[in-house]
Amino acid sequence: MAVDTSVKIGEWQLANPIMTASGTFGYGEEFTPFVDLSSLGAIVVKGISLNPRPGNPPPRVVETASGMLNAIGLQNVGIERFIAEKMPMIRKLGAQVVVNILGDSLQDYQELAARLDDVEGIAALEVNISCPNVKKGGVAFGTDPSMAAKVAEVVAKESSRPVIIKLSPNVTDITLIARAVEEAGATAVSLINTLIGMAIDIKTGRPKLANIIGGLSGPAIKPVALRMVYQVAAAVKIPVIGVGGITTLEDVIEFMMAGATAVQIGTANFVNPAVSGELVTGLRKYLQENNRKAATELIGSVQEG
Amino acid sequence: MAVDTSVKIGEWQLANPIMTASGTFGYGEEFTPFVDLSSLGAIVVKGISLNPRPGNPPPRVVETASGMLNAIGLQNVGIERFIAEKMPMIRKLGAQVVVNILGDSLQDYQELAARLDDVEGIAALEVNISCPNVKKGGVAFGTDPSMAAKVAEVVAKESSRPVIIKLSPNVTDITLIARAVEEAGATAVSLINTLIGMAIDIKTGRPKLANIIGGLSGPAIKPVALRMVYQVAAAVKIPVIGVGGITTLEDVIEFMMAGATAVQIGTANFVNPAVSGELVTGLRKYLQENNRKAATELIGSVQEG
Amino acid sequence: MQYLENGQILENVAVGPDSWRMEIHAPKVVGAAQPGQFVMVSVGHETTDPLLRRPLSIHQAQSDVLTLLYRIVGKGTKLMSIMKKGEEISLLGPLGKGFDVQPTPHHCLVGGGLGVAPLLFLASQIKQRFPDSKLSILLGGRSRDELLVLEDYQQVAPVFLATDDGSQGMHGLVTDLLAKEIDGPATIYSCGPTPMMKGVAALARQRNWPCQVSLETMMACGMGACLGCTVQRAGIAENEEQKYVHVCKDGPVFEAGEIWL
Amino acid sequence: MQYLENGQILENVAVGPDSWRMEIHAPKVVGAAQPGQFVMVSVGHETTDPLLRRPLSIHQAQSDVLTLLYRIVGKGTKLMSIMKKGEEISLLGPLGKGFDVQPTPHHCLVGGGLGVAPLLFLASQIKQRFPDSKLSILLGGRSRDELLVLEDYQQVAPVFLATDDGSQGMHGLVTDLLAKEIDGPATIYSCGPTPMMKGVAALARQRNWPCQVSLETMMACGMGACLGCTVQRAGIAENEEQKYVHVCKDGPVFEAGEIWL
Ligand SMILES: Cc1cc2nc3c(=O)[nH]c(=O)nc-3n(C[C@H](O)[C@H](O)[C@H](O)COP(=O)(O)OP(=O)(O)OC[C@H]3O[C@@H](n4cnc5c(N)ncnc54)[C@H](O)[C@@H]3O)c2cc1C
Ligand SMILES: Cc1cc2nc3c(=O)[nH]c(=O)nc-3n(C[C@H](O)[C@H](O)[C@H](O)COP(=O)(O)OP(=O)(O)OC[C@H]3O[C@@H](n4cnc5c(N)ncnc54)[C@H](O)[C@@H]3O)c2cc1C
Ligand SMILES: Cc1cc2nc3c(=O)[nH]c(=O)nc-3n(C[C@H](O)[C@H](O)[C@H](O)COP(=O)(O)O)c2cc1C
Ligand SMILES: Cc1cc2nc3c(=O)[nH]c(=O)nc-3n(C[C@H](O)[C@H](O)[C@H](O)COP(=O)(O)O)c2cc1C
Ligand code: FES
Ligand code: FES
Repeated sequence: MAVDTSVKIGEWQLANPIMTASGTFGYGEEFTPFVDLSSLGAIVVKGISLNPRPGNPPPRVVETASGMLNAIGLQNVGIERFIAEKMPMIRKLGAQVVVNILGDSLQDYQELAARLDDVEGIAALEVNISCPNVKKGGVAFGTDPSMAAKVAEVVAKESSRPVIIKLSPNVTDITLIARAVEEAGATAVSLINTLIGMAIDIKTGRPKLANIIGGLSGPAIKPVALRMVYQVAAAVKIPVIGVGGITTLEDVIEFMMAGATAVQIGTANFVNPAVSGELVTGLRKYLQENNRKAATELIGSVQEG
Repeated sequence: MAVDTSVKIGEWQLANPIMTASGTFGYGEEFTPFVDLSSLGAIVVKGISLNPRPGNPPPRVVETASGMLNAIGLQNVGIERFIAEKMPMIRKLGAQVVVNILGDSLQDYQELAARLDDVEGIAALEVNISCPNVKKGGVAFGTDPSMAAKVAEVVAKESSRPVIIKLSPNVTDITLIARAVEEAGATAVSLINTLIGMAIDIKTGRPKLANIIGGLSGPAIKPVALRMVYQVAAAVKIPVIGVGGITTLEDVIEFMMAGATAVQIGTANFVNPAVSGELVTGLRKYLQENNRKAATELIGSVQEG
Repeated sequence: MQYLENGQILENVAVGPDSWRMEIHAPKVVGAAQPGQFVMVSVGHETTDPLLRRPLSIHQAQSDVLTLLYRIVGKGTKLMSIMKKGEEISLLGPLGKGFDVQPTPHHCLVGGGLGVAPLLFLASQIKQRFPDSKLSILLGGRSRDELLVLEDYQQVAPVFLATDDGSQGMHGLVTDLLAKEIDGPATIYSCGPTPMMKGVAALARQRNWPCQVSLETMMACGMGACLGCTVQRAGIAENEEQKYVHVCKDGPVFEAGEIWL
Repeated sequence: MQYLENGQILENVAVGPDSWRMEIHAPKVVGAAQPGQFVMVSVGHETTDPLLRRPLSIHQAQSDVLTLLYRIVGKGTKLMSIMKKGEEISLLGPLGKGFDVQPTPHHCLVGGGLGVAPLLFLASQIKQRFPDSKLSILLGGRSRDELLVLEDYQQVAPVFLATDDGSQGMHGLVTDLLAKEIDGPATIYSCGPTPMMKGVAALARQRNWPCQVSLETMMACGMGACLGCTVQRAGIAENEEQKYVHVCKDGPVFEAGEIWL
């Protein structure tokens, strides 16, 4: 039986709901030995800022129970060299490419969106708002509805492409942020970014990360991510992209049942670099075996009570 | 070498920093075959409300990666029968006992504190503020600094014993809540309560918990708990009690280095009912082997950079 | 009395499709074990995933040896199945309230699927305590593959079989078998899938047979500390918070009339 | 070319205190392997704790057989050590930039502790490619227990030993041994604890020996995707974001002068 695995994010049609998560998939090329990138719904490249960033000093990663902490410090080549050096390679990958952007100020986000808008081979923008707003004393844009909305607004204004706002889970009520960016013109929201965590090496008496705190990812955070996707899907009308600990096909189904239109695979790529491609095949098989005509039937299908 | 394992929470001196966490240790008696309760710093009994509560329908618990979700629904016998039936047994345990209270309204908390104040055999109160404030449309007391402060204030006013406010991690900035309850008269804060999570059974298409969402606990949440303890310890002067995924002696040391004066063992009691007692012995051994004279030397000893 | 005991694995072998039997040297647990009780087993390997212990019925407890009969349904039981002879395994138990065995003309044990696990220990003990009263064992399964370790049961008492597909014994449900084989006064001890126990309990009510059922729920602690293992009490409880019973402490064995199946 | 290959374990044995050697049938990885490269090993058992693969150097790679030499330092290596002959193990590799072997009068391999692991593969290949040039292997350890699988090295080339406690070979550090045994032009290939490599690199600078070192850092992906495995580049990078190099991709082998040890 033929099944339709495609999903839509705004006007943008994806062959299937399986995407990769920013910062966990490099620029895609690293994974070409293990995955046919053109078979994925889309890939999200690592976060790009206006100026190059060296990132944090080591150690930058440490393992935790069913998870990992990272404090990469958003190392990237900067928009200039990204467009000049990386995009030509990326265009050759034959994948739907989402570019993830980050900034210290509204102006940063605005300029990044503007610079990227006439660059070919980009399907959509994803906006990382879990970054400190330097002008506002370092409070993350993503923790305040009005700041988050402003970012969504300026990016949406500059960009002719779908704009996905990536939400931070380190907030009291994530639905407030989601509604704010929806009203401000976001095409979709993706969640969750990492939870803030910490680990200490008791032998040295120092934090295990040079940056002291870092972002927690992996299966450990899946229940929190799933709950937030469920809450946000009920609160907004725009598509929700689920992220957080997704490793198995069962995880993918859970997130879609909770209301996700698509999902992103992050840390799992490190454990099994072929996983994203395997999930595309697995999802098609699952839909056939369960007599589903379309992947969209799963979205929000969880039954309460 | 003789080591001093004692720590102080306000005027209250504990033989050591190892406590058990509310809701994971019953009323203590269940663990007497496995732990000498008098050897522990203290035990915290399960949460008590004014009126008896039946709790949520099953299923109430489900396992997740390195953690578990629970939606017990705060089942308890109510203050009346707790004082009449449970306290006499509890007094016989020979342990330092902390009574954990919860309410739907300020009045609940106030009355609970008042009723318990002249009950013998209680060392301190712990106040669970992760409960919905019915008058305020179900927003949890613990997510709003002023509501949290009011609870701390009324309980501190009614109680002649140390008052520990147990903080919810499901907030944007936990240090704001901690500072608010400190000013309102809390003797100490304990953190973290569970993170809100969810799981779906893809075979049935229903949430795995009858309550749909539940509290995530266990090793999975340890990095988040440790980070929050580190932040709160830097923000307040009152003692901080660390809770969240603590399973091994290394975990205990990490939390104390991050700034915890004491720790609570929760989910780990289910995996190894003898763990709390083992950690008391292990801590003494560790202090001796590392030529520490007192457990207090560990508190906040983490070195940055 | 309950113990936390590191038992030594004497044997861990497949006894059917995805079904294993583990024999463990565990004198303390065995010494205190009653039929119908269970143990919480640590699936070990020092990892935190799976995190919790797994509840398994006491299949047999004789001369210091505890026997478990388990089916591989997920991570934990899979990890158990790769444990090797000689390795240590951490046991918490014996836990819960087992079967209440009283004099009766006919002890009738009814099991389905892996619900058969606790019945061997129960049968042996009934035979020992009431050598003169009648004892029958009725076992059902989807197909013959699900009828495990039959010889062990047959050594203790006459065994009647039923399979949904008729591949062995009577073609039909174990409840049909019960209706057919048993008449006159009897006491029923039942465990297995909930639908099956419902059927057994219904028939028992008709025939005025006292009936005990053994339940399964998700469990975190197995010892009454987490309140996670609730089932609803039948009828109205006088105290609000007594609306539910806890399978690990008030059970796993209940009078059929006591709870909502 | 990199592969994701399920190899079959041919042997997994203890070769010293807490030290094990695993032989794996893995034709694809072996076919592409170069000395100094490593593999990311899944410690398996389908659990998510430990979560990440573990980086291990290629100890030897011959006729379809990959050999790993590993020390038990935590959960992951402990789980590896209980894997049995015949089991499958998932390998990702070969990864990283290995040793750059060029003609030189004297190839001198210097290893300490478990840093010896990659040197066997390197020595075999140097001997094969440059049969006529001199080849020496210098190994150091805290005590004789740390000097593992010596025979294997001795079969390839003359081996010089040093131990901190003098229990075997020269009493002292492997750097002292290097200073004593080697003179004249040579190329140094070194791996082991950072302090040791610092010493080796310093001596090499004095004597104008080209020196390559193999580094270890925490790694999440092992393939350049996570940017977690940074070490700082020596000197000033022309581009801000080139301040750091990545051990899994730019290394693990570097020119000693290239990075801050
Ligand atoms: C008192 C009691 C006695 C039991 N006796 C036996 C026995 O003798 N032999 C035997 O094979 N099994 C028995 N069970 C069931 C057994 O506990 C579960 O099969 C086991 O915990 C599954 O663990 P897992 O990690 O392999 O599967 P998981 O990966 O944890 O789960 C796999 C599937 O099994 C279900 N499951 C998980 N835990 C339980 C549970 N506690 N009860 C019911 N279903 C569950 C899950 O919902 C899931 O669908 C008993 C359960 C209880 C409560
Ligand atoms: C390129 C490379 C090659 C390596 N080759 C070998 C080898 O051939 N043989 C061998 O025995 N070991 C080797 N290592 C080290 C090996 O990767 C670690 O010992 C292993 O990952 C520890 O895993 P674990 O789960 O047993 O310990 P964990 O429980 O993860 O950690 C235990 C201790 O080991 C330390 N550790 C963990 N991971 C690493 C790491 N990646 N690098 C350094 N220290 C770490 C931790 O800080 C901790 O103190 C290599 C490391 C790298 C980066
Ligand atoms: C090493 C690493 C680097 C990351 N870098 C970024 C980034 O640059 N931008 C971003 O929006 N998210 C970044 N993330 C977050 C992931 O995209 C994802 O939201 C998070 O890891 C949760 O998903 P997971 O549990 O599947 O990994 C990073 C995560 C990891 C582990
Ligand atoms: C089954 C269960 C019941 C709990 N009940 C309560 C409670 O009644 N009151 C409370 O303040 N916290 C309760 N908690 C939260 C724990 O006290 C603790 O804060 C949390 O589990 C994190 O610690 P842990 O990871 O060590 O379990 C409960 C936790 C669990 C797992
Ligand atoms: S399993 Fe914890 S109370 Fe029953
Ligand atoms: S380990 Fe991921 S980039 Fe090197």
